[in-house]
Amino acid sequence: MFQNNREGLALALPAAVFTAALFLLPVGILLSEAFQVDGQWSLQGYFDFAAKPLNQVVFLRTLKLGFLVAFVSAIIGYAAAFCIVNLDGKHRGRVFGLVVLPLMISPVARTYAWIVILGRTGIVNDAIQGLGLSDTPIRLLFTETAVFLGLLQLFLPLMIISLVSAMENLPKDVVPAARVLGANWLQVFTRVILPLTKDGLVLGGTLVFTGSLTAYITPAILGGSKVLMLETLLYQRVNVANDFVSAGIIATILIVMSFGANLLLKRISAARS
Amino acid sequence: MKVLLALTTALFLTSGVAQAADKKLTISVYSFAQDAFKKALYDPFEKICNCELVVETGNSVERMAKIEANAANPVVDMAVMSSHDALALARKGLLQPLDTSKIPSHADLYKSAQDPIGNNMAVGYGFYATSIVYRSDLVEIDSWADLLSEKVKGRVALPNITGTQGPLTLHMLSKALGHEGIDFSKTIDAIGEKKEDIVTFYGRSSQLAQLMLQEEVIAAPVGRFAWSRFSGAKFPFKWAEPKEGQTGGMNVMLMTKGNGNEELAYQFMEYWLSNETQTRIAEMKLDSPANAKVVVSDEIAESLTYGAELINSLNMLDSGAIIDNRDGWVERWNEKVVN
Amino acid sequence: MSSAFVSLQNVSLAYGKTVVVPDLRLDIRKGELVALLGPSGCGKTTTMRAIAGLMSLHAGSISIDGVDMSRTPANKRGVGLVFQSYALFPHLNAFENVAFGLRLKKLPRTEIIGRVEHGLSTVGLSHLAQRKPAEMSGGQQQRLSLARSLVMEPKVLLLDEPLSNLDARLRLEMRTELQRVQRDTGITMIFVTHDQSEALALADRIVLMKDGVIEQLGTADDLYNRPETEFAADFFGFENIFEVSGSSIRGPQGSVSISFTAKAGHLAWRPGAVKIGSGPHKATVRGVAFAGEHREYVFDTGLGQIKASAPAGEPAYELGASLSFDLPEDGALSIPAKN
Amino acid sequence: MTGTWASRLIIGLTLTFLIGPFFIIIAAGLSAGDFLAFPPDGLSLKWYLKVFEVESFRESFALSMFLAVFGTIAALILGVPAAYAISRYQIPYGETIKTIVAAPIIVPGIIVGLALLRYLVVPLNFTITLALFLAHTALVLPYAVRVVSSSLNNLRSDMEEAAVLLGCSRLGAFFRVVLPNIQSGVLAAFILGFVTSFNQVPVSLFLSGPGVRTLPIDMLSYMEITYDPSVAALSALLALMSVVIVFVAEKFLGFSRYV
Repeated sequence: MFQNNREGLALALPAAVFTAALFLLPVGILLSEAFQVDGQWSLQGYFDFAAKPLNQVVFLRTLKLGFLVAFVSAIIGYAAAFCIVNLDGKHRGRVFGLVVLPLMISPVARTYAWIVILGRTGIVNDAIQGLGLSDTPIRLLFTETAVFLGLLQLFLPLMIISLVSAMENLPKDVVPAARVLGANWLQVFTRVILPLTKDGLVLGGTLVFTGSLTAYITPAILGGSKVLMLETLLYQRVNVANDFVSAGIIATILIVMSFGANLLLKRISAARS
Repeated sequence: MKVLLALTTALFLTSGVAQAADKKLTISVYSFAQDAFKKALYDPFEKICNCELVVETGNSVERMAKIEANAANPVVDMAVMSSHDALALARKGLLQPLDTSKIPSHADLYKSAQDPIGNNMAVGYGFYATSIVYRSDLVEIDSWADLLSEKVKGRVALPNITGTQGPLTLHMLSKALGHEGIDFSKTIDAIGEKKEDIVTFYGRSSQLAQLMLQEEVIAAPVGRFAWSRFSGAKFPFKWAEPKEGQTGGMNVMLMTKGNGNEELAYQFMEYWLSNETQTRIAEMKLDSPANAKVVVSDEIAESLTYGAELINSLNMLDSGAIIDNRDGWVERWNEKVVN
Repeated sequence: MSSAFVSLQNVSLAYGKTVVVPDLRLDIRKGELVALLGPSGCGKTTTMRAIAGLMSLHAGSISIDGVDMSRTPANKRGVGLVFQSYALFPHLNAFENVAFGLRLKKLPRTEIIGRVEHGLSTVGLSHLAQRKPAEMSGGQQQRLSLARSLVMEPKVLLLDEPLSNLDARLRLEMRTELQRVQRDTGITMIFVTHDQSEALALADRIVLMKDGVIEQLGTADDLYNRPETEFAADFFGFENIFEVSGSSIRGPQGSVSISFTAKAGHLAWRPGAVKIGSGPHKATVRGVAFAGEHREYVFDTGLGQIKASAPAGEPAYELGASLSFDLPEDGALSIPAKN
Repeated sequence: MTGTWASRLIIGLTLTFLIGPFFIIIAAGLSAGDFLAFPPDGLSLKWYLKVFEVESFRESFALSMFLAVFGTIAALILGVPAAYAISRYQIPYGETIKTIVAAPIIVPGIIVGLALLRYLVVPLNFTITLALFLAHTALVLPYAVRVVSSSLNNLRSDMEEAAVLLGCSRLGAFFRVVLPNIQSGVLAAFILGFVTSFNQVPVSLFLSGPGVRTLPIDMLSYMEITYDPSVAALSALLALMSVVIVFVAEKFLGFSRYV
């Protein structure tokens, strides 16, 4: 540590001032607009917003999909992370690289693939009909299922990465030790792995949940105007109606939900230990 | 580091300078068939005016919102949009009255296109009919009511209420279902009841074309201007002639207030409205002419909304009525349909 | 004062609000090898960093060679420092590491090469000039770090725990090396250590510090044989320390009388000075450990626990055995009372 | 332990789910037909070639490249000193500063774009390009600080003191000793920043104007207009670009530990 703190401040300040002035300030003004009605501070905008059935539905749908994606990615994530951690060094690196890779690829490209896959003439429908599960193609595009799948594919890597790094920090041989002491696999998971990796789960859960809340492309392409989520609703409100009050409200909701999820998950993990 | 800094600065400066050097006209247009419009309209105009056209695309209402957001400092000089969106902008005082003496072809336009929203705030450049496009190999459509029928269940798309085609569709559906009144409430409720059978509510005509080519959708209301996307495609698409008739509208061109680029904008308007250009655009089946002097072959006319007789037969909605009632429709739509 | 080469006057050092060194005076002569000795947290490293200029003074002044350096930045002081971790530059090879400071001085190329080669040969690393630090052993890294400082011909060379990261064999080797370098160059060296044997073996003078205050300053002989405070006595192996009260001495468990007269203050004995097997006092063996040439005992006595040792050749006492012992005048260190 | 076959199956299925769609995209782009389809109607490279002929793609690609390269460089110019200050000094209000710099990760991008449009572009007359540049810089900044900080924390600070004692100024010590040793961290930060910026959508959603559009936004609108396989081809090309970057970065920097 160096002693000259003023020098340190001088180094850190440009970045902080830049972000504060060009990023936080405009965002802050936008959020504050939602608390004003005719120039007066008021929560009326929020009451009006909450009273509209469409907004309620979209809010609940966003919450539901966020939870669902986080939950399912945790299940898949644990299975995948456990398998990856048990690979030998070389294979582990490769598989891990392949898991990280999609994060580096444009989400537009990632979502676009699902149009081909889920369309009426896409491979999922071909498979369903080929297997004789249904005579007519099933409508998958513009449904919550499509949005769910798209989001899951988008954010699963974040969960796997978080869990893999949590599991790598597990003390060696705790799982065999628990097995020797007579625990079955479910007990190994709930009594040993889960408590020891909960930090990774919290991190991954937060990333996936907030990612799902704030994703735009996936609900826009795979959900369209029938499966609106908060982010697409915000876009629509602004683009169609110049409704900046609703935009500010949705923005506040999104930020509060992201923070809330983080706090909640932290609380849960703290309570468990 | 220093080198990089210098490089950055240099890049910024040069990009700024390069932009300032040219004469530039920024226009805001619909997003369909831009490749064709480029050939038919933008490229030849750029040659004549010795300027650069910067094109923004999107649906009418989105672009209208953008013009409103940027009102203090207009980005767009000249825009084309639906007549009712233009009227909304005019009422907000965001448009500049047109000096029609600077548009010589103005006199050649159909009467209804010469001053469609009053005060010379806009001129019409093209009419369109709106009807239902459907896959004739799979279904037969002869009434607007068919959109909510079993025939197209799960494979029909409707235009979103916020777009230009939305109100027109409601208008015709109301007629077909026998619901009276401009508030369309019964019609909206009827759509709400069937919402699970509707694939999606599309925002742009261009998007619908994609959905129909993808075979997600086999029938949907659409403006005639988008017909060219269907007519040559791999499936047998057909333009319905419902017993209630067709609806339609007019697209208009306008100028934003205080855009500071009036001369070029007038030059472009005149070019677009001229007999020569309107004929070319008509022959490419891009847009139906508003210039009454345009003459096209019967075969071309077949694809267009051409001729005074046809235009007069369209069940149009009054621009003022659309603006006055739109908020109410959207509210009910959000409540009953899209949730 | 005039003979001092490095002089610290009323130096006070603090981290934020925590004062580590309250008021230090220390004069070091030219060409001396001085050890700053003390347990961790005693302020020895802080003092060294202050001399180097890496730590600003809270109060007081530091001068080197008659010049006040209190406000001189570290890079202008002409002080060298060999870090405990060596702090070699991982991206540079041995040659470049040594040349680093010379290049900053913008010396002619040939001179740099000459001095670096000489520096490397002084520490016996000429053959490893192209190696990166990561490819060298701990001892080699240590010598490289030394060479890097030496080529700068600093007025004062500071060494932070120079032997602590080396194994026992290398430590001996390095100790000799340091002494040789000091003899050859005549450079003034100050090194920091917590290991009394290191200080005793190397230093001309030892500065024993505790809680930021100099406890005792003197030659190795002074400190080893004539420690002046309880702390110094304990640090140099007088582990049995008792307070004198009249004709007896007092320990935590009680008092015993002594057979000789002592000055007021404390009396202290090394474990080896405790006479075992005969004497006026009784003890029970509480612990015994074989340590090669010696057996080390812990006795429970009327004073409390005392430590003793006996040559391994003598008969051993078992755990729990009772025996007699004496604390003789011969071998007792008298520490006079303070003030 | 579970049998290896089960573990392989799980990994295989997961990877198929995560990566399989890209192969479909690549294949769909190879179609010889005029419409997006999988399996493709015959094979041809024409859609991959068409990507390069679409003028708007060329323009938006140039803009996205510009933003990704220079936005990231700007973020590093701001972020490296900040990371250095955070890891080497006890700055007053250090926690506050850290929170401020990290904030752009938390705030949904769409809001950022909207806020900049409303309060910088419209009233202050910033160009869209400048607003995009500022937004992307702020967005990449937290990643730059995080990655560079972790490199700095692995570098002992006594090395800088050694350099100073050998005659360097503090600044000189930074350039001669610190920078060469955190090179790979800075490079990793650059790559992460580049990819983040290049693929960024929500921020750019509102920050688009006539003739100014980032590539992802341009792709979105192109997708709505045309249903030919060129967007698939472009997506595949972009994915390939990322793969190459990540592969090279992983090979030389061990990139995935920074993600």
